[in-house]
Amino acid sequence: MSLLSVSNLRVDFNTRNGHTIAVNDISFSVEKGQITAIIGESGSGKSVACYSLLGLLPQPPASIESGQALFEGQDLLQMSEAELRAIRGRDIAMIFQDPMTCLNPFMTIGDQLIEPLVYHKNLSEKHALARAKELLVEVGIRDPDTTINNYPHEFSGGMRQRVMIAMALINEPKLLIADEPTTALDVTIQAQILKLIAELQTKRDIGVIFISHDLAVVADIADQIIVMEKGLLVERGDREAIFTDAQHPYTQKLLAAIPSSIKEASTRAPEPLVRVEHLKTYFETPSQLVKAVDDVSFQINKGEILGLVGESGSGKSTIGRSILRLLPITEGTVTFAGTDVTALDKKGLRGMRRRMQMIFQDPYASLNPRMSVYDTLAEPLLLHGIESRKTVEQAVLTLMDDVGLARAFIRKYPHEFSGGQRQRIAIGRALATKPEFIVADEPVSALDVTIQAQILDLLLDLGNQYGLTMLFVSHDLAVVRHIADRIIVLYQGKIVEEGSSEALFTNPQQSYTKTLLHSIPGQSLLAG
Amino acid sequence: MWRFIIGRLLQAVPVIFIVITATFFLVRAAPGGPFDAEKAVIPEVKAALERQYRLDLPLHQQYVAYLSDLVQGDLGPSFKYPGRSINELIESGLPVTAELGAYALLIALIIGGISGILAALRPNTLQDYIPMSLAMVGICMPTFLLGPLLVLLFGIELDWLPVSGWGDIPGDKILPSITLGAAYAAYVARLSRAGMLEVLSQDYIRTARAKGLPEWHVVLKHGLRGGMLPVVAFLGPAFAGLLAGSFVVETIFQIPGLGRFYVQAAFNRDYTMILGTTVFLSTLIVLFNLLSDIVAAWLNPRLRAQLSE
Amino acid sequence: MVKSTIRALGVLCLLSLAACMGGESKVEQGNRDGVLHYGNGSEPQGLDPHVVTGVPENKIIRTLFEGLAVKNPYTLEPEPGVAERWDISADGKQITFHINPNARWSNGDPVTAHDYVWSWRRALDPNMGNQYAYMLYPLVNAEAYATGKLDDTEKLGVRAKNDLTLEVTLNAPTPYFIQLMDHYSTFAVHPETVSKHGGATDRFTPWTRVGNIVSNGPFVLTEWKLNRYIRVEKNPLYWNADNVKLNAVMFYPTENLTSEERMFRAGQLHYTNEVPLDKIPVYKSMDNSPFVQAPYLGTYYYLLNTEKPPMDDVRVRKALSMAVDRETLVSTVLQNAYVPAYSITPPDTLGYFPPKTFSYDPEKARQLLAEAGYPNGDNWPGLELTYNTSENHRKVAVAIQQMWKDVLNIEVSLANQEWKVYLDSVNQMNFQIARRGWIGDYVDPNNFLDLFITEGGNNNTGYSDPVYDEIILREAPNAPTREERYALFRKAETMLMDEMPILPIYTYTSKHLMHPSVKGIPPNLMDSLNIRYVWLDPNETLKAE
Amino acid sequence: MTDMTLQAEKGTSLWEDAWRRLKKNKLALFGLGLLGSFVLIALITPWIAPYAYDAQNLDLGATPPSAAHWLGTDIFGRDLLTQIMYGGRISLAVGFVATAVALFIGVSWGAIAGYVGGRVDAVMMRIVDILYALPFMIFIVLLMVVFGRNLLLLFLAIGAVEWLTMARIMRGQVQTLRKQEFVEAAISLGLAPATIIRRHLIPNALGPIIVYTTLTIPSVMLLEAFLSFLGLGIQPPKTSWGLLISYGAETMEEYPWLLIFPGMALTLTLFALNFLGDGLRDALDVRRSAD
Repeated sequence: MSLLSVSNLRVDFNTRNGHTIAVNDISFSVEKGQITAIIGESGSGKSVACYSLLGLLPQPPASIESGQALFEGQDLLQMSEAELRAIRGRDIAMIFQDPMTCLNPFMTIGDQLIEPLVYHKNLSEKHALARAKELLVEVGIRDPDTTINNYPHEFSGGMRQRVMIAMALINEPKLLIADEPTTALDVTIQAQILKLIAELQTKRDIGVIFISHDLAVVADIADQIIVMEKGLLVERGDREAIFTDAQHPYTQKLLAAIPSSIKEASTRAPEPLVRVEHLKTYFETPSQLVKAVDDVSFQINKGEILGLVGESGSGKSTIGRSILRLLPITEGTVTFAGTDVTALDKKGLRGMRRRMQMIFQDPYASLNPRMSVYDTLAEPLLLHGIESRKTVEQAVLTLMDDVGLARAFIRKYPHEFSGGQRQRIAIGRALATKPEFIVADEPVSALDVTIQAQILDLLLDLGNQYGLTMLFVSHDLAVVRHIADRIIVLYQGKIVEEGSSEALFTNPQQSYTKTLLHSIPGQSLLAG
Repeated sequence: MWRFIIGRLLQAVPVIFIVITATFFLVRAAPGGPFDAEKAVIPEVKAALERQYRLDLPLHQQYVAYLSDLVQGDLGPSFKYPGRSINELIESGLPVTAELGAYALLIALIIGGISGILAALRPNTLQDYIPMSLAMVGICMPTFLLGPLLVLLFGIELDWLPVSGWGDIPGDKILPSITLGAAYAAYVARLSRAGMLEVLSQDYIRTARAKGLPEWHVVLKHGLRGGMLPVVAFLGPAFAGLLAGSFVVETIFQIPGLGRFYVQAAFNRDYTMILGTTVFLSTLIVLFNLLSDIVAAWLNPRLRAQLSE
Repeated sequence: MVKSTIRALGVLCLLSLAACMGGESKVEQGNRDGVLHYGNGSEPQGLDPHVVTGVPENKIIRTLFEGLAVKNPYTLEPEPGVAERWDISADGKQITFHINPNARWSNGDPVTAHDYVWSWRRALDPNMGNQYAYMLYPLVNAEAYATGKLDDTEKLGVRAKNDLTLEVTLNAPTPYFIQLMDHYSTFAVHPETVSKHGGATDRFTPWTRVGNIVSNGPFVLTEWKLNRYIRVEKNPLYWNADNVKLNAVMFYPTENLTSEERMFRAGQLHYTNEVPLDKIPVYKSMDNSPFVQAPYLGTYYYLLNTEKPPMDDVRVRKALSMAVDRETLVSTVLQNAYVPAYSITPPDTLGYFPPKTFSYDPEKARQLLAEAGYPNGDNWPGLELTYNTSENHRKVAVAIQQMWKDVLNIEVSLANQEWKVYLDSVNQMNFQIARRGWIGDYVDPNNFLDLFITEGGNNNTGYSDPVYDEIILREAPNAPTREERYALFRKAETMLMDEMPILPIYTYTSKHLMHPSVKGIPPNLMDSLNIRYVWLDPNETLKAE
Repeated sequence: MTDMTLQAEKGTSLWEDAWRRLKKNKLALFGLGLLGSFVLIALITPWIAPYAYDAQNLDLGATPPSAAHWLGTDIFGRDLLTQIMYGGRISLAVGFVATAVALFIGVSWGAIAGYVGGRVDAVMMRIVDILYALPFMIFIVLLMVVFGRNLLLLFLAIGAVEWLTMARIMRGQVQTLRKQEFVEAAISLGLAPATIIRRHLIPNALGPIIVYTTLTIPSVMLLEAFLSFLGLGIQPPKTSWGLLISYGAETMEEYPWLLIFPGMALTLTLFALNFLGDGLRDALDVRRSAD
């Protein structure tokens, strides 16, 4: 009998803005000793389904219309709050997406770890602490005696996720639900966490539900895969079946969206537009001097897309912001089309701003929520005198066409758009001043896989159409391979390797580049 | 920790210095002197009085003399109470006002805090509207109205509580503390409601719930520390403001505190008392702002690390 | 857990409430132990008779010190104090005081004439800054010494013939001089104690602190808690100790009228300093009411600045005065707490009754105003009435402003000024009409009429009439009998009121709430308390109202 | 985030959007209605007031509510309803204008200090500390002496005290907003700091500004009462709610209506202000209302 069998589960949301069906009559089952992946884009209802099982959805807006969820013979949906609470944290445990905010910043990890033990099994604190230390070792955290008394902010993202996993497993649960546990992590750390989950699953022979929006991530570890779209369960099957001959068109669309092609080397003669020489950008923190960018030199040729790849803390964003003078530079020079940008005064810099623009990572934070699409796009046009009061409306409309936004949305506000549409607005704003050079700082990493593909294609088309030169910053090698002509690999503020994307991917020289390439998820299934 | 504290204190010295200088000359610019009285004072007598208090010296000399005394901690003689020094008057008034302020803040914290948390648990329901409406009444009801009302009800009609004095008769501290504390309870209620709502929407609360912990455990153990941060930030400046604001309550309940000196000094042009209370108040404001920053930092482990270098 | 804390808190509150219900009130305790609980208005500035100025200080100092002569509370006539008897010379310029041999200081030293000579020199010493120095000006050369023109103290009109006889020589016969002996600025202080704690004329010496102070009155200072209370206990060494019935007196600084009244009702006070205006009708309607009221030696009037138009025209001044219906004002807005006044000197000041030169006459007022060039108020230049912030002044000003509008159809604006700013405006004469109240220092018309002599310090009206000055400064003091003196004063006051430089409004009254158990505090014109006469009858209680 | 079906052709501007959400909040509407009626009454008082505001009737004195005088009369026999209406004119004027003064100075001061940061910020904040500590009484007396006596002085005096806290709140808001990416984007567009503050920072700090405004208005009205009571504000026979309450409190036992009715007028206005304030804050808080 399967560990968990859910039948015709239906969950609705009625908020002030109207009534929506989040989960529309789905049924699935999870076997003990197996990893079941649930794949779907944002808004597909994958998280809502799992949360509703444990009563973690706030009832006023959400309401469970129908369905049954048998866990070891008991129907979770009929249980009272007290009975559900007894199961949560003891038999069913959860891990969440963003390690930065999922641990209580005001309590030591030791206190947070022993809570389920003390509460559910009323162990004494001494025993609970001992048990917690064993778990920390098991999830790969060195010298638990000191780290147990540290606070969450003293750990890196990866380390915190390990603590979360330890917290979930401390009560030997039978079912572990992981809601996008690696999305917020760097690719190398993501690989380690995926390996850890797989090992723990087999060692403890527990059932795991792995929720994700990225098929590639689950390619290596999932035994069974469920695909959901807009609240419906569109396909179900084991790993080989899904990846080799997917039936449902939506699954096929997901597979196609995984960037796998390598961009062929461009044939244009190298004519330098931006040259960076011995760039150093240091930050003064109360505790110590952080050398974010440590003596980096490179050049970007006209019409070329240069990929800047590195993990968090490698200084890739800092370089982008230093070139645009959004950050004070400690040392080194940046020349743009012959003029030395670092020496420009305030007025000179403002004139230069027109020719260099930036696209940001988080679509929700890079647009002013209080300004409509029209205001956001018209502001740069009017500021630099490209358009006059009368002609600006028409220019905005053409810009919207360029980035693929329906003209009807001209008066709408950012909160009325999806992530992908917002990024299109941000791109439109960057193009408004007809710049020659654009820094794209992780423009797609916050988007769903299918939307990601559309935005990348848009950037490529606009690049060709306007002859743009672009610095594409990302931690996702697969994406960079798809879009960049040349790639620079960064590690802790220094350049590790530089070369065309084709050369870099076929025979990487440095060991760090090799480990990076090796940890790209989903390699085993996909041909080279 | 000490580097941070000393740094802030050093920063405070110029502030207090400027406050003293500004007050010193501001006071003398106001019309009417300390010795004007309804019965016109004979010029010779007035000259003698001014000589006694060194007011006949040119202004800048007076200023230098005052500062040199201040450095030694001597706030000078009182004009209104000959034979008594300002230090003595403040020492007599301060403990009472501080005690009144402390009780008022305690009440504000207990009543304000509890109603704020209850309101945050079920927002936009009766459990939210009742405490918040009461808080609103607390804000709009002036002390010079709430005090007499309480005295009328509890002091005279029900005769449960004494109506004046401080510490002479048991229970005479209850009404004044409630009167002064009410307005602050209202502010604390609003702040703690906002703080708790903000915290309860955080991810780590969801993690705590996922661990199957009971609701009150989640709210109090996990939510409280973060939720109360805005209240702590408010307490610092509030306590200093409380001292100056306690005058009305001290008059209504005949409490021998500092508030009465503070305002009467202005009306009597009691220069040394005005300067004395101002110096005292500005130091308190600086100290309490620093204190609330330290407590807020201590509460938040991330900031605590920065502090300890 | 949250629910249980709220329940615990509730129980705590109830417990503390029960603890203080009931219990014996201070008044009942006081009646049993002979301790008077006295509401004294405000915290006294100090207890040095030659430094302080206010009324609250006066009440306390007169329990600790005693003058050569003391006022009888019933008749206000002088009685023997430190001096057993005194003889006045035929020409009225020489007074000899015979000091009571049993008079003692609280540390046992006998009180001698030398103490008085030393003390009066200290009171008049220019460095002392004693604002009541002018009380001793009738003394020969006193004014010259106090204003620094003379520094040889030997020439002062006071000499100790021997330990027990004090000879005083005056510039001119001063019938009210004996009364002055009851004013604390003429009290003696203990020279050794004052010198021990610092310079004779140094204001900052702690000689008046508990433990240091040496006094010669019926009580001694035992406790002084700033802004809480002052406790004085019976002085066994006082020469008249066996006639003193009270064991102790507690003075409370009752700043806020309304709180003081509540303390009285809650049984925490025997006697209140004042009574809130709006409570008077309530207390008057009670039978066996604790409310006591008596005329008080003080007049509330408006200063009219005769130098500034339109106030320079006497007809305008008279019109304004006649347009004020004082009877209605006092009976309605002021709850009959005062007595309408038509002159500066209060009625029955030791037998002197002031002339009444005008009364409320709207018709004549309009006619006078028309004559002055403002018929029915047109082309009226406007007028500003200045007063200092107080509930009472506001009520009077608003009522009179309205009366002038109704009767004379003229606009008068009100300027409510903060205390010191108001004093400054009055002293610099930059006002048109200003509120002023004058409380008598001694019971004699001279104390009111000498205000308006040309160089009078408190004139502030610009009124100056040499004939008036002549009467007040020379003729009246030399009048042989009291009747002739009063006749001269009446003539002067009629002259004054014909010129109308001031607009008298009402005569003050002293108002107190007195617990029925308090005996020996008769209402008198000076509202003066002679603690020796006071005693408490325990079986008198306040009927539950 | 469910993909909401796209709305009608015409988008909604910020204010229309906020108004649509506000209309749904019944309490806020009640607040707006009440406030609107009070302001309306205040504006047309001279024409609809039953009695002249200074018509005294000394013989009548203080009488409880009666047919002739719906809310009773004060100790001068003046109609209390008329006093409250005229008092409302001044209290509301003081409340709104003084708060506007405090808002204007506080917001710009806080925004500049928060945006520029570094030493400039430290100096500006120290100035705020100094003003906090100055003895407020003497400061007011001086203002009165220098400016003489009129309502302008009253607004200036109150404004000069209330903007300090606003500056602190605004500085906190700007410091957090400044780290947001849309501000970095604005900088990279080449906008001048002043434009960035005006167009990008202030509109996004509307929530806390509004909440604080609804807290300032009551304290400003009460401050006005305290000043007038001390003789530094409104001169009789003009009056304000604050003054009426402080007179009423003196004679509360004998003439309770002199306290209750002005007290109710003030409390109702403040209730209305706060329901409206909370409603507006939720309406303008775009993030929360989007789910």
